[in-house]
Amino acid sequence: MSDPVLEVSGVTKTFGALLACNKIELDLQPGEIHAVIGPNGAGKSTLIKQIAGEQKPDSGTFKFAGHNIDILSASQRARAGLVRTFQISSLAGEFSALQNVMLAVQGASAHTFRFFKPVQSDMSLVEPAMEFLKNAGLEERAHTAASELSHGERRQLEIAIALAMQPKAFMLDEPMAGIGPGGSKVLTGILDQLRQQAPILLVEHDMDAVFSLADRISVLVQGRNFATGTVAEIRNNQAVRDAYLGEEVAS
Amino acid sequence: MTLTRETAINAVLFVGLLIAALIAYLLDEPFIITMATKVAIFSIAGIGLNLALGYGGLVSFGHAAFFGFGGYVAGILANHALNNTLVFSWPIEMAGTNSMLMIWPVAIFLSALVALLIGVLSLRTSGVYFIMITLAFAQMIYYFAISWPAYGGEDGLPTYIRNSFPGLNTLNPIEFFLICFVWLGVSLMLCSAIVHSRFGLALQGTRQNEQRVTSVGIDPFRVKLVAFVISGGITGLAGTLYTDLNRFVSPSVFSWQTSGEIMVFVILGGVARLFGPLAGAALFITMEFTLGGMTEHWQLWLGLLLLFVVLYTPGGLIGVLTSGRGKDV
Amino acid sequence: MKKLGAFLAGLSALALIGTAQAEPVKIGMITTLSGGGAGLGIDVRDGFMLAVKNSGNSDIEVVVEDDQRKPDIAVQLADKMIQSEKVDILTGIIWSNLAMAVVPATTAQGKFYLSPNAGPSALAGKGCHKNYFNVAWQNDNLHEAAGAYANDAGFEKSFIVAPNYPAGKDALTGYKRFFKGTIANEIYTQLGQKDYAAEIAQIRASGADSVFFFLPGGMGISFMKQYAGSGVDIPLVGPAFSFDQGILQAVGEAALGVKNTSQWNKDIDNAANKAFVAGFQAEYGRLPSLYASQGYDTANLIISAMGKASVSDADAFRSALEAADFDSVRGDFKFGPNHHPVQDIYVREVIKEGDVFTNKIIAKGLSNHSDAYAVDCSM
Amino acid sequence: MTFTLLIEQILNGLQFGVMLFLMASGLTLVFGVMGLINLAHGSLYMVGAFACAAVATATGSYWLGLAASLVFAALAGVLVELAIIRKLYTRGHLDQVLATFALILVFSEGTRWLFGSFPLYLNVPEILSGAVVLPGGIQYSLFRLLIIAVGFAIAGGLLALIHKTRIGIQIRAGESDREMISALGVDINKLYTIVFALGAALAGFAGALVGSIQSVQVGMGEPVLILAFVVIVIGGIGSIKGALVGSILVGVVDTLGRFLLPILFGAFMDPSSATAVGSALASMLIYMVMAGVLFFRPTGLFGLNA
Repeated sequence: MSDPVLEVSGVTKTFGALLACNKIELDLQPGEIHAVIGPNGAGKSTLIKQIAGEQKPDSGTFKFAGHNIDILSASQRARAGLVRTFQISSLAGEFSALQNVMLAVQGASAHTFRFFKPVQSDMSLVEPAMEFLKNAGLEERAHTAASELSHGERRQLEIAIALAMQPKAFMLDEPMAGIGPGGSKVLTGILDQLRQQAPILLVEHDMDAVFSLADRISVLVQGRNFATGTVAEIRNNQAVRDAYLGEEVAS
Repeated sequence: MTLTRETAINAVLFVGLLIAALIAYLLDEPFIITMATKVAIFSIAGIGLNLALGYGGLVSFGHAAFFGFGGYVAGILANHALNNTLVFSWPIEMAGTNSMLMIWPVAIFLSALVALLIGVLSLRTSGVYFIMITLAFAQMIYYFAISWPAYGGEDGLPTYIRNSFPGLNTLNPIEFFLICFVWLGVSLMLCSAIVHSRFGLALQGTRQNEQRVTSVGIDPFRVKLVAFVISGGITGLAGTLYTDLNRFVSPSVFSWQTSGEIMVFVILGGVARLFGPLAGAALFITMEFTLGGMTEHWQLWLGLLLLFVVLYTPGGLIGVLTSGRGKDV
Repeated sequence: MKKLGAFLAGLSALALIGTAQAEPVKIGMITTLSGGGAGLGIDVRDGFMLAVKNSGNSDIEVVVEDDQRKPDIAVQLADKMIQSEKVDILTGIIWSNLAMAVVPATTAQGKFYLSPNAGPSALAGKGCHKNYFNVAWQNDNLHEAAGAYANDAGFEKSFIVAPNYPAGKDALTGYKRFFKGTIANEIYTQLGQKDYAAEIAQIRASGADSVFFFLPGGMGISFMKQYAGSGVDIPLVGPAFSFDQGILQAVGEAALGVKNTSQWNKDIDNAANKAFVAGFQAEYGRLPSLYASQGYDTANLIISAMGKASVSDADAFRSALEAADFDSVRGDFKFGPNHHPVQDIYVREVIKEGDVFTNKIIAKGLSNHSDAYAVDCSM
Repeated sequence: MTFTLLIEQILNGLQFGVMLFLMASGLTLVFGVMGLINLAHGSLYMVGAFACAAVATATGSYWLGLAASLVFAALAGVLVELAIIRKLYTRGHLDQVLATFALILVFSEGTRWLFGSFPLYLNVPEILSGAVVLPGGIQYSLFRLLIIAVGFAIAGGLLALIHKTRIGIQIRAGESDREMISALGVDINKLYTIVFALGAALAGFAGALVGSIQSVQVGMGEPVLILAFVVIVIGGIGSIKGALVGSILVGVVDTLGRFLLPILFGAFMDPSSATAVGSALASMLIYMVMAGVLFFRPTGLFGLNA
């Protein structure tokens, strides 16, 4: 294996008496889709929040692109290329599609505290943003408010934004939440577009999608990383079946 | 800026204020000039607040703290200049001054500094909690100002004359109006530039969706803090001008009613509209003085008028005039 | 033809007035007519207008405006009256902090200011001005009289209370200036405070033989009601502000028997006062207050000066004001060198007349009393 | 300072606290259930006080006055809710602030028009006035003691109402999930009106009780309103329990601060400036407490997420 893009080592997090994460070890290799699954309350969301920098672990460290990122804030991690995307209602609704992407280009460029030059004529923002929109097929809708876009268009906008962040890794937290049937097809489309750019850490409930798309899978149970392996390894792991997957995978 | 209906209305408002003052000058009605000056000053304060409240979604109920701070800087410096005493003698000797060119930078700097302190402590909260914690800080300063005897306590601090500006007689109403009017123009331009800049994009993004801004690599706390500091500085400047208008400053500038009034101007005119504060202040102050002259119970009528505006004209005055929906904050 | 006739008649009428009187005087009155403190402003205005009406002098024009008890509004109204209305004299302010805002701005523009109520120490001493006259009292006066009364009554240990603002500090200073006993405790309350349980508990525990308090308006109503309900029976002394006709009804039984100091009361025995009290009741259907008497005296002072000099001759008009040649409802009235009153201050007791709570004079607190700041004043 | 004096001051703090609770509970319910910032809550307090004073004077019965305070404040609440407040639920907080600010002007000036500019007479009835002697030789005002008892009784009743009754369940459901209570088949408009009227009645009742020992005058509601907001923010918006704890905290801290701080400063200053500095600090104290609470708990002591 080559050097991992993201490395989680020994991460522990407690909320009062509740042990949400228990010495979790995890890594993300270049080019792969690594899915994290587990029952509700297994600590998936808590783990993602800690990687993103929204919560601080009690102990343990995160390495990203070869550097320790423990002291970086959430926004600094995002700027470093650790891109978290497809959160619930994650667009700036009043902004146009273009402004949403411009904000991402601006964030990645790390030059926010400029007060006088109008952004509309700031070609170092507008041009790349238009390029990303074009690639996402939203050129026509550049000046439409994000809140007025269709569901499909919003997903495309999310992709444009994620790509505009000059990502080195993606984190997707339940991108299918609320989509309903046919979700795995949509997810396949999204992942195909993103994986060309960077590896993906995916948290997802939909088992069919996970097993058909992921390269590797980690199973969290009660805050512990119960098992990590390829799809086949996990499918055939008796302990995982007993603990969690049960009939669902067997069928 | 394209020539939209809103731009046209803005121009009419801005030029209208100037023309009103000039006509009053020709008709020798200095009080109308004073009222126009008051409109200009409260518009500046409102522009400051609008930056935080309208564009940043930071509903501050404590902007009286900055308005009052600017006001007291002008009052204290002028008072020391009048009595020829030192403001403080350690670590360096600081004498009073009655030059506006000296007072303005000091007032803007100190108000912004106060905004920085209050902002660092308040911006951890949001929503109603933010409204109330900013109010709490303003109230602390208010009670301090009332009971601190050095600068007059609740009696306030007269400066007797206006501070001076090279080449102008500031006691002449029209000349002082022009100073305030120029500052109004500068504040509007500054606000417009900020709103349309990279920072403005981040600020408005933060108002709509803080998580999104974080996830594209921008720290929303810093964005909000910087906006709050600029906002405090602009409102502080308005405070110094208000001291000069009245030749007097008292703790009532720190009261929650002052915060409320500035907020009412902004909402009345239209939240997150560049010229909203000007429209709101102009309507409110005109009503206050015309109704006040007509009936003892003018506050009742003013209240009913405000109710009508808020219930039937969403988007504030500018919103009505451009017949557009207001922006929800 | 008819129109022309009316026009000519009007002209001749104007001409008649022109010859009958030296010069009309325009007076600007800025006072508090809305919000919580409106009662005081309304009394000053009503007293003032009664005197103007009684004088039958048609050369007086009065412009009245509401300051909302806000200093900044008061200054702006003063500018309006001086610059746009071109008034000759300003008057009407109730509150010290508003007076501090308006008086310097007015005298700096060469106009006269006659205070019907507020008398902050800053304007009586070094900050005095030749065009500023106070027709009511210097702020400390009534408190000084209360101190003097406490000596006469044999009190030896006083517990003293006032709000934490300059007028409150002046009040306690004024009381201590004359009171010869010891101070059991000195408490500053929050301005606008309405609950005095904590202070009353301290009074109960203090072992004082008297309580002096300066809590104007609603603060005083609350204090007295709570004091009466607390079972503490240490005698109270205060200045008239908490016992004025306007709020006494709201205090009710709780105020009965309390001694307070005032330069005026409705039972002062002179013709001017009798005419004032009767006239006020006839005109407005209520008993006049201290504030009404001050407004009435202020108007009469102006009218007396108008008879002697033209307001456009500032020096002559000022001398006419200094002479104070009018029948004050207080009896003898004259100005000291700092244009503040030299007058008797009485001790009153709250009584019930029929259904109405009011005051009667029981003693004289101080005779021909001036103020402590006059020596600092040089005009 | 004696021990009995300290106990008496703590009682005073409690009494102040339960009064604040009557104001704060309505405010926090209205905010929690309807998401409405109601600046005019202080006006309802004033309406209660004026109704009580007017009726008590006219009929000679203090008890009728108290009943009138509940009725008139609730009535004013219902009227205002139906005519104006109802239109504001879907609006942003800023529109609510402006509209209810306007309502303050209308209520204050309207009351002054009706009742004149002078304070009204309202006093504690004969049988409740005077002091009682508590165990330990503490003399304490009977009426204040009753206020404490009534306040705690109402607090208990409200907590029971919220947690035990059907309407309480609906109210709590309204706080957490608006769609759910429509799904439950509850008439949401009626529920809102009831909650608003309940809050108004409590405020009016507080106004009448406080007016009996303080003064009944225009503008009496706003200072209390600011304190009530401080209370609900400290306690956590929407939480009745938070309002109760916040009220007692503010009441006791404020009372003891006014009492103890001047004594504290007296230890190393001359008495005159010690009392001035001490009381200046005391008036800032509750705001400091609030800022401190929010600094460590940005949604108050018992608050959910804002």
